[in-house]
Amino acid sequence: MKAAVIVFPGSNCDRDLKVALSQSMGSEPAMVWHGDTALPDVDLIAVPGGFSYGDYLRSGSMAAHSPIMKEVSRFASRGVAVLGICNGFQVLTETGLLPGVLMRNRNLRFVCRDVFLRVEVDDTVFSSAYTAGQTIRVPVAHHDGNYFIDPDGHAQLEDEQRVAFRYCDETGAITDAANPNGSLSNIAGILDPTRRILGMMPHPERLSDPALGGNDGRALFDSLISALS
Amino acid sequence: MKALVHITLKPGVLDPQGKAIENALSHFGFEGVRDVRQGKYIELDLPDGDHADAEAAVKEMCERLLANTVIENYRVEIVDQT
Amino acid sequence: MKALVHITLKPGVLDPQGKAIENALSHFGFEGVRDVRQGKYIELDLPDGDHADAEAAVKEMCERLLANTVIENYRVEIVDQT
Amino acid sequence: MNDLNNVTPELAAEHGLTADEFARAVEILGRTPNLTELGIFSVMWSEHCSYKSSKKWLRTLPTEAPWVICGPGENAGVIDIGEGLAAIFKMESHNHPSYIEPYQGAATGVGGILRDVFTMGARPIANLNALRFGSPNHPKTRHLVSGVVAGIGGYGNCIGVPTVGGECTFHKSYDGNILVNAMTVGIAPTDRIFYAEAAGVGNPVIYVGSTTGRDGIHGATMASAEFDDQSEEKRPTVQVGDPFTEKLLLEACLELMATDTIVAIQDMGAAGLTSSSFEMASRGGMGIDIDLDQVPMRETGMSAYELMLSESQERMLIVLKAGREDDARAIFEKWELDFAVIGRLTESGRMVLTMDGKTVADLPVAPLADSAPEYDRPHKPSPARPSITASDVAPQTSIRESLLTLVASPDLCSKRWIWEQYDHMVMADTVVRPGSDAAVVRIHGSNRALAMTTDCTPRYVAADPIEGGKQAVAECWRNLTSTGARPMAITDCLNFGNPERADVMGQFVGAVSGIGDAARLLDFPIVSGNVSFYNETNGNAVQPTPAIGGVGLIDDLDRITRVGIDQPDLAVIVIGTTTGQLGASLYLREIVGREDGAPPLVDLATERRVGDFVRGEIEAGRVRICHDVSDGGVAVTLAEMVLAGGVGITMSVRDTADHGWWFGEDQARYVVALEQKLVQTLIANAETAGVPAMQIGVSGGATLDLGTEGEIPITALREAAEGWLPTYMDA
Ligand SMILES: Nc1ncnc2c1ncn2[C@@H]1O[C@H](COP(=O)(O)OP(=O)(O)O)[C@@H](O)[C@H]1O
Ligand SMILES: [Mg+2]
Repeated sequence: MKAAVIVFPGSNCDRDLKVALSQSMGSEPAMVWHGDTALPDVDLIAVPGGFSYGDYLRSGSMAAHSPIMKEVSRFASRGVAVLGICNGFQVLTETGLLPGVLMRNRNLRFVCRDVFLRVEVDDTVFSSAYTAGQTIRVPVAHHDGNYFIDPDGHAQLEDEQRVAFRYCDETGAITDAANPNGSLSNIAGILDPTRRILGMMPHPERLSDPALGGNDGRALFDSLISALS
Repeated sequence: MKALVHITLKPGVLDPQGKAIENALSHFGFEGVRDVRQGKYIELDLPDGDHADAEAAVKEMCERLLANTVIENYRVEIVDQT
Repeated sequence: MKALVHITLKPGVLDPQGKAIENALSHFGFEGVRDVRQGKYIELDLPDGDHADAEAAVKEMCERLLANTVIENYRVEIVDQT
Repeated sequence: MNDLNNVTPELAAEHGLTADEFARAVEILGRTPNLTELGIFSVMWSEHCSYKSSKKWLRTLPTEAPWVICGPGENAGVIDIGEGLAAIFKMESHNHPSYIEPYQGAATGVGGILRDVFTMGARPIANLNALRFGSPNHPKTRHLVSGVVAGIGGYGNCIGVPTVGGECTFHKSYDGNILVNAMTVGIAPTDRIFYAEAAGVGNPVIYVGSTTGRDGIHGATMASAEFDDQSEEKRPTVQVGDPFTEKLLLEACLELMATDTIVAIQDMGAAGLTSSSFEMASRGGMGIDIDLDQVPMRETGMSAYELMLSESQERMLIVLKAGREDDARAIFEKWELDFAVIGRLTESGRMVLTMDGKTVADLPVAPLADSAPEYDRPHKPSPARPSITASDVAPQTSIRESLLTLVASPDLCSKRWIWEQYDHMVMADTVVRPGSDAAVVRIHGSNRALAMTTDCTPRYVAADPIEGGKQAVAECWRNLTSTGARPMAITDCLNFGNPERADVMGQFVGAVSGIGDAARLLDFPIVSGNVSFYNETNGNAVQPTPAIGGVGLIDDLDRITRVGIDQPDLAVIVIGTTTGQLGASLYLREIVGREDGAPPLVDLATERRVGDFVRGEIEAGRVRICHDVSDGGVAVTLAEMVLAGGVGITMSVRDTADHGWWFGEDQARYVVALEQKLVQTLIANAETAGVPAMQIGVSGGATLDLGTEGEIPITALREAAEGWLPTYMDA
């Protein structure tokens, strides 16, 4: 598998994502600067977390208009897999590659902590190494992770089984107490209709190394390797 | 010349900040305040010129960057500098 | 009755958001836009009543909660519901 | 040039210069300074920049060790951590600005300390913060906590440096003067460390970063003046932080540092362009000609005075090798940052500022920078207080009740509400997260790590400045030791009241001597630091608060210890001597309602012996769980261990254990947990080392079973410990 990580001014999880990808891939992804207008030939494009352009105006809004995002859209339309994590998810919604919007957390505070996620689907390139219904532990770290979409859009997501992850408690129960940011229906990650674009607020790259206290994120990268190699 | 832009959430879109303000106000003892909605207010300086042209340009800025038209409405006003 | 509140940064206070918007606009080819300042625009519903009383109450809300008066100015308008 | 020559002694006094200082300025110049020059004198000679009241005492601190590469005097301290790497760190206060505008004050405090560290060539790897707020009942406290925490998070999260630790306590003495101390730790290759010493006549002086506005003019003098009720009126334009620009500045500077173009580099912190230019020039014995028209400005009509005194954030001053301007410019343009050649180095030894083609200031560098006033202020030792043990205080409630009250008290309760607003995991190297003794951050790409913590117990320093000063260093050393790290060096942030008062100055002198003694005996040199005086409103000073930030080295991440009891059947052992010191303890304050008595004595030789023993047992692999004993004594330590790991303890202590045993705050103690089969070895080693060690319980179950004192379910402990802060903040 060949991968590229997009770097915007203000990205700050680009290195973390590179390390996690390299660990699964056995080689390094290409780091592509936001001002570039061409992408190398890749199977996966990863949009990392951080505060692109300071997240001023709206999270992800300015990055969505970077020159490179036109290329990302073009590659995506050809079926190249796209993974957006945290700020990357926000960029993908602002770009229109994913529906809905990530609003300010309901308690208005930044939240950084481990959360539990229920893996909702395991038939995607991102999740084949998980089992649907499985509970995993991964951190979140965001200010604007409160997923919102209109009722029709929501119904469509659910009908098409495009909710990839939901916030849950340790036992897998989807409860309001387990929802760190007020997301509609505890949605933590969603897929596009082709199921080859995933946006998620939690950071699998931060728990892909036992030395950091957990390894549940690693299966996401392993899934990609087995699907795209 | 100045452009004044108001960006507000569309009706029906959840507004966590508005709701938090509403709660806080009632904590402070301000009763009866309801339906608090928080939006953005942006001022820009433009080179003097035709108002209609300027308005069209600023509307395009809103469409392309300033507003997320999936969830937000915008309103543009052009005024002469005071 | 509605209160419309504009909260803007005091002159001279750095506005990183405004600056970033300004840069982004010039990248998009909107030339000549300068001095972009971003503020907040808040709408509140109030029970109908005396405008002057309402204005005084909303000003108090601004002082105590809505605005950070160390760096922000505010402006309150009371309008009848449309 | 003297068109502004209406500078009078009164105007000088308004700038904070005493009559003597003004006379000295006139003497140095051989004439009356103009307004711009007066502004420069006033900030250069402010307490904040000149350390005029503290210098004499700071000189007594130990600053050297074989592993110290650069001690105090540069932007931050530098130590050798092996394998070609150096750790660079410093702590700094942003107290006054944070009281006036908590979000921006705290945010710019973080921004400032980050710049101090990356200006030396380091990539920042972690931030910490030591916070002191007023009484929770004070009407402003909640708003200040909320703003400060959001501001620290807002800046650190955006720039992408994890905030991994700190402290947060409350006391009424901080009602009108909160303390916000921020610390940054960075890592650089030992052969690429950058200093702020100007050299090379003709070399260009470069300004990079954000534009200059009228932000925080007089910020430095404000930090040196006591508050009064009018300060909210007089307040200058608040500085606003722009972490996004700082992120770009960080990356651009590191990129420039990888080339071979920099002669000297220095961030613009307090007193902005003035102190950065004077400090660079004076370190190198150079002069500088600056053309102020070249300074990138955010506002129109700025005067020379304003340009020199502005504290706009996210700016740096660089001396480049002549002819390399274009290489450097290209880097800053790529990162969309302002870049301007504003001056040249000269051999005149003078700072000559021009604007509109006219000379607006002409000052000799050395006398201003090096011959700043220095005072030996009168100081009075604090009165000694009697020691207090269990027999002097009747127990107020049961041990069980007291423990529940203590873990729910504002100072001891969990600070989760705070650290969950900080991204403490970004950079994916945080091995031990907040909520432990010291945080542990991996050195990227290796199996080694740095441990880091900040510590101070102000109520001890108030009770006895010397012992309190020693204790702050000892606790810091102990917290590092508790993770298995080898303590390496410290930075400090000395927060005190008005030094012109003999009692306050006495506290300062005492604390510095205690800190010095402890640092010497523990081989724990001070490599950087900061003094913040005038933390005082209407004559009410803060408790003396010399915050100590420590860094330790871990050679093997597989041998670190953690606080939490996470499995049953482990022996729980207390190491060190317990006599039941209750003076100035939290038990006394929170349960008995008294704030008196002598603090626990710190016997440094014992401290060292016990700590070295514990570290040895960790290195030998016998001890995997360890927590030092501090506030709240053994009982609170055990509660924290049970809470962190989720497994209970059954205590085997007899009913002779009184409230002094449970809650006394004797120093040099640790609680460790280890497999039962290893206990004998540990006890035997302890005996050989002359260190008391006693098994007090066994892990297991879902309660903290206090023996004859009853038991407490972990869930009840958790509710008490986790409940207070969120409940308080939501009220
Ligand atoms: N302001 C803060 N920011 C980040 N972490 C904090 C803060 N205050 C407290 N903590 C964390 O809470 C834990 C307990 O703090 P403290 O009681 O001061 O520890 P100790 O007694 O071991 O010095 C530590 O891990 C500390 O880093
Ligand atoms: Mg500790």
